[in-house]
Amino acid sequence: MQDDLLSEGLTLMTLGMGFVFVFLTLLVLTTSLMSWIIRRYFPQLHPQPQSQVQAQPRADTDLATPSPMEDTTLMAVIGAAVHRHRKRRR
Amino acid sequence: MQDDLLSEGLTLMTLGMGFVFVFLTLLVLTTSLMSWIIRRYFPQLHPQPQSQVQAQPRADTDLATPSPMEDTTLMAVIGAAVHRHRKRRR
Amino acid sequence: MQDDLLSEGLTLMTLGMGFVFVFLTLLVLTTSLMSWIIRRYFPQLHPQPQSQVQAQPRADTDLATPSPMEDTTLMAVIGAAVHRHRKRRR
Amino acid sequence: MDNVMTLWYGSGLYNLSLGQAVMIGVGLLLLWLAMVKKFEPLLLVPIGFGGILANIPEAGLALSAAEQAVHMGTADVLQQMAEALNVALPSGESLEAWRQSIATVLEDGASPALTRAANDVAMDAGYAHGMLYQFYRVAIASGVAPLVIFMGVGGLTDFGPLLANPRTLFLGAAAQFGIFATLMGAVVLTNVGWMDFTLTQAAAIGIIGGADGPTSIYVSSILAPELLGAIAVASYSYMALVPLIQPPIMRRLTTRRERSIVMTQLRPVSQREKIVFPLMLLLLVVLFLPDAAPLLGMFCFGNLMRECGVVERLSSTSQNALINIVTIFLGLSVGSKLMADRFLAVETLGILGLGMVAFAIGTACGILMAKLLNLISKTPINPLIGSAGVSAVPMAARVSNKVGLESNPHNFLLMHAMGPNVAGVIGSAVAAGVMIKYLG
Amino acid sequence: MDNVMTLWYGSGLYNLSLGQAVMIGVGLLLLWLAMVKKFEPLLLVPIGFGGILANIPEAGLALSAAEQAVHMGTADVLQQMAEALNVALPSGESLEAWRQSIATVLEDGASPALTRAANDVAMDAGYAHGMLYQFYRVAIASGVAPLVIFMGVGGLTDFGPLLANPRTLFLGAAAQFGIFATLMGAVVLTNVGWMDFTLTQAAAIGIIGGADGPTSIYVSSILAPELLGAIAVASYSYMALVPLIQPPIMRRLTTRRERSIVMTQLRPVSQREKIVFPLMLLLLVVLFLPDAAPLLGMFCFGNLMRECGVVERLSSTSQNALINIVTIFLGLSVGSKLMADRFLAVETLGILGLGMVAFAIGTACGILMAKLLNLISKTPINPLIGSAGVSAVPMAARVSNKVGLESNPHNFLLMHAMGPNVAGVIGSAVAAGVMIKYLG
Amino acid sequence: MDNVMTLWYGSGLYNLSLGQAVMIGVGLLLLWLAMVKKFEPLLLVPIGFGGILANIPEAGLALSAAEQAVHMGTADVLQQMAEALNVALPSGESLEAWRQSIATVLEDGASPALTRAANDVAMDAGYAHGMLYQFYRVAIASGVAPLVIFMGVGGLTDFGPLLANPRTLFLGAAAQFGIFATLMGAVVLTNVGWMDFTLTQAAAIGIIGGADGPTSIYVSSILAPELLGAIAVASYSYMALVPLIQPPIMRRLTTRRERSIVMTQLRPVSQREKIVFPLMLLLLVVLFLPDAAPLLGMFCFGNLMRECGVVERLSSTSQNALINIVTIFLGLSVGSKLMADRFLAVETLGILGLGMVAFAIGTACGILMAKLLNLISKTPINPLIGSAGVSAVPMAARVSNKVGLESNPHNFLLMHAMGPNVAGVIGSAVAAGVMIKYLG
Ligand code: NA
Ligand code: NA
Ligand code: NA
Repeated sequence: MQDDLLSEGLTLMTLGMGFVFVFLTLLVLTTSLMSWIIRRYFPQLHPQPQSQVQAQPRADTDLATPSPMEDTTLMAVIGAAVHRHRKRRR
Repeated sequence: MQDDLLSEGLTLMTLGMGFVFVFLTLLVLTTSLMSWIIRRYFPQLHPQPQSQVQAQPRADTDLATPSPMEDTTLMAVIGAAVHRHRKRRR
Repeated sequence: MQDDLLSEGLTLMTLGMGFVFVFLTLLVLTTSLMSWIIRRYFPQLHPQPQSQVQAQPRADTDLATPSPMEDTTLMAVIGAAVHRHRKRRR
Repeated sequence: MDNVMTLWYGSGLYNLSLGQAVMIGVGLLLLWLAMVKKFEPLLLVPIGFGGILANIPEAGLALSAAEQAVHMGTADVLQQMAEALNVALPSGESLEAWRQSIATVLEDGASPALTRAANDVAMDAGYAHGMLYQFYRVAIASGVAPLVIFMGVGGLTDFGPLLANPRTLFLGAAAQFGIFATLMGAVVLTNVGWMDFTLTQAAAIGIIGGADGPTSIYVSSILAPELLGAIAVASYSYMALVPLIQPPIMRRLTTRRERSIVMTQLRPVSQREKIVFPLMLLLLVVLFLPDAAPLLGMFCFGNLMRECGVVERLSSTSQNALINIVTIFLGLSVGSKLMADRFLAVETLGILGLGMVAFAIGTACGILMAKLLNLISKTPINPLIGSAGVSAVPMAARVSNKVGLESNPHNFLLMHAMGPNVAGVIGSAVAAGVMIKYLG
Repeated sequence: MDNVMTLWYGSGLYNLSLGQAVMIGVGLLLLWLAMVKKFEPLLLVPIGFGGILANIPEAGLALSAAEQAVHMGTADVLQQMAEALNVALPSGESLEAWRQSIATVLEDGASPALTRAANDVAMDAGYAHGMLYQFYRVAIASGVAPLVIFMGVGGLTDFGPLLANPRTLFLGAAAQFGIFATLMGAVVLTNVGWMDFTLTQAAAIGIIGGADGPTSIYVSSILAPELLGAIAVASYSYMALVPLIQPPIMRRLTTRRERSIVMTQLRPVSQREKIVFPLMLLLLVVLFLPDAAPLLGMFCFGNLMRECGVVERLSSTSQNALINIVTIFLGLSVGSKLMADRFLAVETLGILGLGMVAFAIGTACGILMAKLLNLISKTPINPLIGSAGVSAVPMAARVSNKVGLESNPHNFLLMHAMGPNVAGVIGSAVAAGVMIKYLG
Repeated sequence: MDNVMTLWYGSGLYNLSLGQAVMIGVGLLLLWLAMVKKFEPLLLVPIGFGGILANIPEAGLALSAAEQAVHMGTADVLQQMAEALNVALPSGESLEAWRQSIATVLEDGASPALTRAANDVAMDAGYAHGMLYQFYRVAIASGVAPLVIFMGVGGLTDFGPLLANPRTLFLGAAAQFGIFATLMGAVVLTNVGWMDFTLTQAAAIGIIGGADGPTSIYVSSILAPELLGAIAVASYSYMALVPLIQPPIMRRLTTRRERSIVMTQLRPVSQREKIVFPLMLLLLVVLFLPDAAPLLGMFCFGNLMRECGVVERLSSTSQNALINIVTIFLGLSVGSKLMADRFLAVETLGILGLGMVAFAIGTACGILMAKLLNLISKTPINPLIGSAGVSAVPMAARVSNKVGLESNPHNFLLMHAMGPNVAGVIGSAVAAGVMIKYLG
């Protein structure tokens, strides 16, 4: 029984580690292929220069053209909050 | 059987469309009456001039007199966020 | 039966009120002891001067050193909101 | 033509009972109090609206599938349900009598297994749980919503003034006498024969005197769910009436000189004390009153998240998005208990009356305790802050401040009154724990 | 080696059916429409992604424990399940035939008690409810998610333009003819023999013509859950196509002169009118159409919270955090209904086709009604705002504005079109109530 | 007087067992680590607090109704429960023995139907599910909370660095050897006779080596719920200890020259690549490892919402309000598994020890793999970024950066280390999928 456990553990280890490597190798290959295809055939005119600073400009763009119903409330709340905040700071 | 389905469909169409019209007609009547009563007997001194821009002033007023417990945290979070944001922009 | 109810009610009142007092007395004692120990043996160098204004500085400090992953999105959203808000106000 | 009549027979106008019409009026009244009179609008707007929804004829929004089947099912469905519930339906009687006898069994608390069987039958016959019924099950019957709100309240609470002056805890203790006096009031009303409350119901009614919405709802969801609607409405209404109820009592029980007492400036309280306090309170609960653990546990948890300074994200959400979401559903769920046939009973009047008395007694006891403390201690306490011991945070503390300013326009009692104010929250939760211990 | 084969036999590649591959393609198509073509991305991104997840072979994310056990269980498990469901398994037949007969019973709606028993057996055998199945149960089967979204929509709705010009309610009423015409379309298709819809299914399909996502989902979750995936996809896709579908119809049905009509400036509407309106609408629902109470009740509640000005906290959360959270889970749950074996049927094509027709007819009727009003009334109405009566807020109103500007570049119809636009929301909810009354 | 004694016999002090006292101490220790030592406070504050709540004597916050009835019920209730569970209660034995035998049946997993029957009996006798038990059922037993958190984590993840240098995925793969080494460690400890783990439990313990909180909780909720408390505590504690555990190993396994390797600047990555990547990863999961679909599916969904740029509303909520709400309840629910009688076992020590080993081995393997890649490829990789492959985002990447700066103060490795760091998240989820495939 105990040795069974040991051998089952070994099997699971081999298999699991093997599968992790196979899967991630596949991912490396498909990712590289995908990047190559996109950079070759579907380049963007203005790629974003750095990956970390990217959240901000996108959010900017996104919020710059919202449907009018969606953002008025948020704007109102934040606007009022900022307004009061400034007053208080003075 | 099939003709039953057809006639049931027709009934449902007539009835449904009829009811929608009756209901909305009622709504037109009661709304007009309500507006008339309010404008006649309960006028507000400063009606809001335009309906779209209205979300903002109301939010302003509302946030201008909150109970002290409610808004300090929100203010603190937004305040700090705005503060950091400005610094970063410089 | 009815008198039972009355006597049970009286018991519950005595007991409940008694327990509330015992518990809160205990709380007064332990709180005083705790405060004494902390002020005596673990004093903070810069105690916060007033309890109400305290939410804000703490939030400030806390947000001043967040993990980079956590706050970029929030910052972006608020930043963009503030930005648009100012524009609109002009 | 038959079809048009179906619409008419299924319309609200055809089916509206007098009770439902009255309750819709009550719902509109609550909305008016909330919107125009600013009575605790965060709760009374959802409660009032939920109350209207619960009384829409034929919609059954506040009923379980089984209850709807009982009210509207055919003879066949009724027989199946009776079978599922082990109820004998005398064959000679009318359909209405059948409905009555099944409804009685369902309401008087069939066992969970039988209730489930009845719901199974009803769902199989095409009925579904009403929307408000589902909200009630998830938010209140589970006990979760009041506890989550209490967590948020913990996050909104600053124990600084209490820590600077721990004696004010005694004021919070004394004001809880309102709870037990109300309990006795309910018992006496029953003894006299005017009302018919059990001891358990009396205890649930008493908690109104705690002036603490979530505590009231939590306790009555455990001890007397059938009275929850009236208790919650009374609780929030009277909290809103604090500025009217308290000042006359405060003025009658104090001299002008007492009202002018200037209290010593509160010492600054370190963050360490504020972090240790909720943990210490929790340990006392662990050691002495495990039955208060859900309420005070969540309260302390919310406060610890606020004070510890390392989980600002969580604390902020618990005080904003989370508490708001839960408040919406809690309010609608409470509204589901404003159904005409359950709310419109003479007991509701008793509850409303007793609640008013509870507030008055709690206010008085807080003030008298402050005067007693002045007798046995040197550091003076302005007795006006005693009334804040009923909790009703932060309204009661503001009332203390306002009445104090009348006598001495430079004497700001607000921060001093915050101590007994939050002590009152702890006191009611302790009283609630004792009630649940004995009767739960 | 056996173990490696286990991995292979359990892999998606080995088990992928053609239908699943197609549906994964459909999911990607929906994502493309949402992300690149900006088709209602808030809903179509979660729906598309959920659709892919639901079609992952062997993962069973959209299946209950019992359904998974039926698809993958051993003979032993199947026998236990058959016993729990009272299904006779002919001993001579293949395992596949057994699966088939049990699956049929489960899908065709075994009673709640039997379904529970089957799930018990499956869980005892180690199966668990799939993730998407759980989302669906909590969000849609309970009816809660569409209602909560409707509450948020109420909070985002401004009834000002409607109150300034109540006649536009007639436009919103007329445009609902799209709903009933579609219903008739589905009935006719069945009569001709091309499709096979019941009256109930036809009604659920018709609601697509209401151009209102949450209403469509709510109605089909009650009337025809088996078609919910197709109906929701059609509903949101066509709402996004409004700028393409409507303009040609609008131009064909109006003269240049009609399109140039300048409407009189809307009068200012007081806050009081805005507060009373949702309550008045609710009372009409109470009196005349209790079956629309969940939908219109929550809608009015959200709007009242917005307008009353005393619960800004709750209103803001219901329009932001709450509606966003619910939208995520609603979308994924709808995606769970895009499973290949249920979605890839000729009926889906019928639904997509009928949905398109519904929008066209609704648009036309709104315009024609506006022309009719012009005949019988003095105050002129630009017929272009009639098309906004289909709802699809605020897209349809913007389309009215845009087409109006083509004829007269100084004629801004947007605010005028918002009246029929929100009237269309009310109109579809009323139509939904009638459908549920008769067929629910 | 009897009543006073009731209070005393029901108090925590009278009933506190040594184990509970110890566990309350453990809870305080976790809070101290979180608040003072800043060990993953977002999780350890709720876990620690939940741990205290779970060990309050007599409160039964972490117990189901049935479990409470077993611990506190009368002989009569016990007999009913035994009947419901088909347990024979030998008539000669003590009440304590009866409790023991029923408790054993309940804990060892009675079938769902029997458990429900037992809960029915308990509820009928007045017991209710404890608060933490309910949180656990909804948040963890359903599997939902870790998945929703994973969705939020996906939204917080930037795959840019990984896409710029896909080879770093190999580092993330290698570091997962910590998982399987730990599994073997647990198996060997059992073989030697020091502990007693099943293969399933060993696998759940191994996942600690993945350094990924939600993944650990998700896997152990499926494979070994009885160990969930210890596994989650170990997982989050060691993630916080990464800055202490990793540097010595990193220094020992690398030469100064290797640590000074300057890596080539990462190329800019287009938004299109970032949008396609999560979809591509999802398709690979669909094709090769359906069992990882819940985890990686939600992760990819969160990331797609972030990158696609059209659902900013939803993405923002999933990264803020939603993840915060779920974190609070996930933490409290994990705390419910810190009950003394289950946590205070020698196995917990084994788990804590093995977890430490897992992190060390994972770190080492990541570094060695980086050195191997340097042997077979021209583009140089600084082996210090290999240690980031254990995930523990973003702590491990910061450690790589910091150790790198020691050797070359101008060599910023942070962005390079983010590649293996997020690869480690994918790697552990894949490993989790394999475990669930074989043992789930
Ligand atoms: Na109180
Ligand atoms: Na519509
Ligand atoms: Na990992």
